[in-house]
Amino acid sequence: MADYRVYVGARTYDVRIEKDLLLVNGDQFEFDLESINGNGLHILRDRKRNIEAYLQSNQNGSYDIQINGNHLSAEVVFGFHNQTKTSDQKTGQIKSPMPGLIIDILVNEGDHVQEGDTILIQEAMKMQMKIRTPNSGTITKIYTKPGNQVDKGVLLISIDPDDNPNR
Amino acid sequence: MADYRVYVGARTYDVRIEKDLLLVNGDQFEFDLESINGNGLHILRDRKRNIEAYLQSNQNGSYDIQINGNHLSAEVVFGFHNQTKTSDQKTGQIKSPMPGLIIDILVNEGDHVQEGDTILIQEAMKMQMKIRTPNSGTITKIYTKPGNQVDKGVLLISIDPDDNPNR
Amino acid sequence: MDMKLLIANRGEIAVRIVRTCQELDIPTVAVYSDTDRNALHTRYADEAIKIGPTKPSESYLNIPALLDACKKTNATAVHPGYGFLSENPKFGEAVEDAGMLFIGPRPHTMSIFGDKLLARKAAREAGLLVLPGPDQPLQGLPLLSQIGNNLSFPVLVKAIAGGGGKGIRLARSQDELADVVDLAREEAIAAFGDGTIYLEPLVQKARHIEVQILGDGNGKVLTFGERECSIQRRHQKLIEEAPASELSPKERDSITAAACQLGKQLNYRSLGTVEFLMDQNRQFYFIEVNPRIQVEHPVTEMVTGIDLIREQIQLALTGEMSLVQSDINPQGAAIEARILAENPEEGFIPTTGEISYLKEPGGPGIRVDSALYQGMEVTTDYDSMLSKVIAWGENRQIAINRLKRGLTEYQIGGLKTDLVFLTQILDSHPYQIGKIDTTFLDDFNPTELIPEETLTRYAAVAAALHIHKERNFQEHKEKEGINPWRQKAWQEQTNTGS
Amino acid sequence: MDMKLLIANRGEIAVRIVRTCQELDIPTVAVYSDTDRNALHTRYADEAIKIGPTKPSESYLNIPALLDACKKTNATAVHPGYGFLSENPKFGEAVEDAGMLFIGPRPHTMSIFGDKLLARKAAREAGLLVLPGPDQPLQGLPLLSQIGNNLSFPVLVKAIAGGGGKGIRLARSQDELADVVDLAREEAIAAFGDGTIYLEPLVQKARHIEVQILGDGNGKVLTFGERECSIQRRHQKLIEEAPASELSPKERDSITAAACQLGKQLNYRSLGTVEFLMDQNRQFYFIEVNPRIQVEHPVTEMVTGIDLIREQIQLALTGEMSLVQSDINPQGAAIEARILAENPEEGFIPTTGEISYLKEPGGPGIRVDSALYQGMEVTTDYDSMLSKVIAWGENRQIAINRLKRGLTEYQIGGLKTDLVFLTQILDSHPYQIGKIDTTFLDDFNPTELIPEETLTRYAAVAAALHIHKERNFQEHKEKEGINPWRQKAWQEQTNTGS
Repeated sequence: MADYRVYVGARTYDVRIEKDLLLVNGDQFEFDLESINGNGLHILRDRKRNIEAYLQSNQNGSYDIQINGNHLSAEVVFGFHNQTKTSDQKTGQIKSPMPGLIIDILVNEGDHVQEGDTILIQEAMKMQMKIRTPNSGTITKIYTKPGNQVDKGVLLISIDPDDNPNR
Repeated sequence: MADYRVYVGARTYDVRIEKDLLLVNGDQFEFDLESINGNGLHILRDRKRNIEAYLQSNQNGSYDIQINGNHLSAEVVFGFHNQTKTSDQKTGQIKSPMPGLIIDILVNEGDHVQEGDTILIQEAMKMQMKIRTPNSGTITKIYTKPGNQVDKGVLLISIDPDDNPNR
Repeated sequence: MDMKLLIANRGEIAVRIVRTCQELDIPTVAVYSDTDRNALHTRYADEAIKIGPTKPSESYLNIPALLDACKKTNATAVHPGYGFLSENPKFGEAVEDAGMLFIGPRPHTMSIFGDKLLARKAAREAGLLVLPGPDQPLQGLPLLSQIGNNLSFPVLVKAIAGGGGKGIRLARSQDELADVVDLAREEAIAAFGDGTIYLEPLVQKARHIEVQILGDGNGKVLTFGERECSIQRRHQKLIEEAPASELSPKERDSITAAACQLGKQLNYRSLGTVEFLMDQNRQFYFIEVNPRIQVEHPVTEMVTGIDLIREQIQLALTGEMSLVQSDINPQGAAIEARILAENPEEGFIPTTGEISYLKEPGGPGIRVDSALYQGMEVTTDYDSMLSKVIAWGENRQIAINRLKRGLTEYQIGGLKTDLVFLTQILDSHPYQIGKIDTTFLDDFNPTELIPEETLTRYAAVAAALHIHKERNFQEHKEKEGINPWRQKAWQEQTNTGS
Repeated sequence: MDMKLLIANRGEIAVRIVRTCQELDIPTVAVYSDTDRNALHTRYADEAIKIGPTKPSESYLNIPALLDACKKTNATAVHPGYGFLSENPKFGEAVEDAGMLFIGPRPHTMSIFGDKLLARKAAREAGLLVLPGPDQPLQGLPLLSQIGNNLSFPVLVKAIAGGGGKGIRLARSQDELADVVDLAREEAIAAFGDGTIYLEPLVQKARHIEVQILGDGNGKVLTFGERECSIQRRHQKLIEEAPASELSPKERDSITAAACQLGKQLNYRSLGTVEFLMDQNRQFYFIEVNPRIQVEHPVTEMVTGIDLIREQIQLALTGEMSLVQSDINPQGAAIEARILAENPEEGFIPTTGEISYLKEPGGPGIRVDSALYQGMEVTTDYDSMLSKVIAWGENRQIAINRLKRGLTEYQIGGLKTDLVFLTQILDSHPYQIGKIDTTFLDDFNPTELIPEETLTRYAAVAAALHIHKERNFQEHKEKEGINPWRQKAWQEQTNTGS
């Protein structure tokens, strides 16, 4: 069993790979990847089709991927518990990176937090994950509470960043 | 400077490679070989043309080569074991042509060998090379054994040539 | 169009059919066996579904598995391609019984042409000239003289279930006959599950000429002209062309008319090819009908400019033909060469290997229908044909020169093919002047295109230089502890230096 | 033929010319710069000779080096291709002075069309309708009203040495004029070594229509019909087609007649293209002549079935045209798409990289003219055009569908190209109904062919699975001490397992 968080453009995918099971943001798929030649061509196979996916892996765990002539860039981090990219740096809005249960909230409205502080703990796929704040600032509002089941992308906490341009 | 004897079908070529000089059976050429992609395609360039040569090297130091759709098979042996006088030949000293692993020794001290017999197999770059004796004679001493990692130019086997002048 | 097409085939013809469907915006389903799981046809199709293990009998010949795949993917139609189940009436029947469209002739028509004796009868009834010989299977071993129908040695012993050049043997004399017949029976049982055989005279130095037809199933039949396929090895076509170079307009009209006549007689539906032999007196004899698309159909497409698969599908879909005879005006000449995983120098034995490098030809007048891809593992599990190169030109000579040029550009690394041999045929004087018949290859000896000494010298230098660079690199590596994965980069440095 | 042809060019057009020569059995010499030492054209040609460093001015634009290469290789003729020296009268002159055949117009003709004002004069004298505006260079900065010739803003500021869409700037108002003129002058000096500029009215929503001609140099001129090249980015053509979809037979006759008239007037020799703009009142205005083979010539070859390069070479060799006008009967429709190393999402900025995987399209009606090969390093040293895909069909719609299909098959690994963008253009309603003009791309916003979420999901899964396999392999390796070179083999094992 292994968990990967993959950032593709603005989107984030949590991919869990078990023996013959593959979960993407909690939904099950039957994907399989196979290298065709030494030159990056792979076949991404699901139940319905064979997709030609051309992969180039860069040193830093990021990938250039071509599918049907479209160029995409994906960044992979191990586990789901890494700094989330789903929150918007500018506005300081912390959103739920995946569907799951709110376990604990470690801050109160009015608190001042430093970039990288863990402010909330969410559980998904029976695994707890720390959500950190991408910027320093003051907690202006908390929109959820422990025990809540939230979907992906739901606004959880908003922060007034110290470097707020609108201020 | 390095000498190679290459067997292609019924033909034999003695190729001597120096810095910017290449001799084939004594005649000078300006060949250059360049790898185009990781898949065996090479450009064999001379003064007049660019030839697409597709190379696959087999474990045993032989090559499958495609030129203009023609399939040829070439076997390369280090050194000319003809009458050209090389120091090896006078003294009957078999030295390691390259750094690598000794895979097998096919003779024992005291054995009598004929010019061109394979007496030792060495491996480098996952390529096995047959080392042949440049002259007929009697194996006087074996200085290495299978499993040894040897540098280039190390004395491996000495032979007392039948035509030993000092005898 | 409201259709979802499952292609019950593999290789270049499956790719070929997908291409037309994409142009018609018809969703496609590819089927594949274990070894084909990454094959080109599975990638180009909109969907791909596994039907079984590598063994054809358990996958591409497995009717239940194919019907199951249709159900799973909600396919509404099936294209059989050529080979495999394409001429099997039971398959067409099963597909239609399952309420799907079968893109091919009616099962009944297929069963007629599946039996060479019934086919002879049908052709004779349609007024076609058929090779002499009895229309019943051979019973026991009578003297040829007793059989009559001016049969004489040498004589062909053919399986009634044969076709496409398979199931044919030659008996030169009465004493040979017994053994040949036994052998032919055994082969026929093994290959077609039916040991019935019959006798047909051997036409000496015959030319193989065939006519492409399309029937609407209600007596309307169009012809797309003829093809010549006289360059054969073991009764298997190697090079095909359109038009047949030596036919007079009168001969052309009569042979195409004969083919249409047979089609009308049977209310023929879909694409079909009526095959003839032309003897040295320029007499045409019917030999068989291939009730399906053929390997060599692209030469007809290139001279007519019409996509035959498209017409076939549209006809199946609408029941109407989108063309009338006057729309079909062949122009120029087209020639196809079959790229085989076979070694002509060793009697066309199959070759195998991984395609480790691939560069296919392009430019004016060249068409490539291929199932090749870099990294493909070529095995002996299926037919040895890998790809086809087709050239069109304003006349035959231009087409020949173009095809030669195209074949020369073709780079298939890691596998012996017939590429050079094909070029040598095109290059030969008899072929260039159109002096060809089905025995062409029997006494053909190729002349080298490049002096052998030049080739071997190049090979020697290439091998020596390669090992030399490897050695230098090896030392370099040990000195500087270079990462072997960077070998190529390093080699290029040294090369630019040299 | 007793000719040895040196091709003073690179890339796909050099390959294109070699192909025709091989079919004509004419020995060829390729020239190359340092970076091009392994380029496709150097391998396909019979000989290859280095002419200098990468910088064009020191290699492909270096006349002495090229003449030297001719001498060294005993070339008897030179083909300039397009771009580089193809429109430089000095080069043609030098080649002919050296006693060789120059495959192109007479130097004198080139110098006329090299000067846009002389070209306008010549066209007007031949009775062609030319855009209003003075036939002299712009002196100083008079008010537009003073210049007369019913010029009005917006107005184009063009370099007389320009051409092929280069050296053109737009001035919207009198106050803008000063700056634009200065800018245009600077650019012209930098690009053509000649800062002379002139004014030409901007034709709103014009269609770019051009006519292919071939002249024998003695007043006989053939036309191969017209092409439409209205899909442009920065005055550079991106998609071209033949015939021009919206011309009436009458309009077609008049525009081709006009082009031939100009050719006759000048005793035009060799291939040439007369370019026109059609305004919204369907009025044709002459803009320029390209005295050379053009990038988009294959669409004309596909509808006429004639190899233009072949006709050009044979004419140069024999002085006689092998065709008469009645031999030229365009049929169906052909469309060309240019594959560029550019990123349309970022204003067509050039992209670079190594082609680490390549699979080019094939099948019916598809032609690929390409200089690509796996392992090729794409740099910004030369033009960004890598390859062209051309599709033919019985009608425009079939050609569009085919080209879309072909572009979808094209796999170029390791480099961003305009492949998807091209497909989106072909897919768009305005293009499909032929509602196109030179401003098409200004207000074109592509619609995704595949939902973005689907693509990103595939990408995410592919990346995760890849890293997952890598990790497993690492562990596997550490456990079993596997040789990393066998990774692929190992992966395949595990995959067949899954």
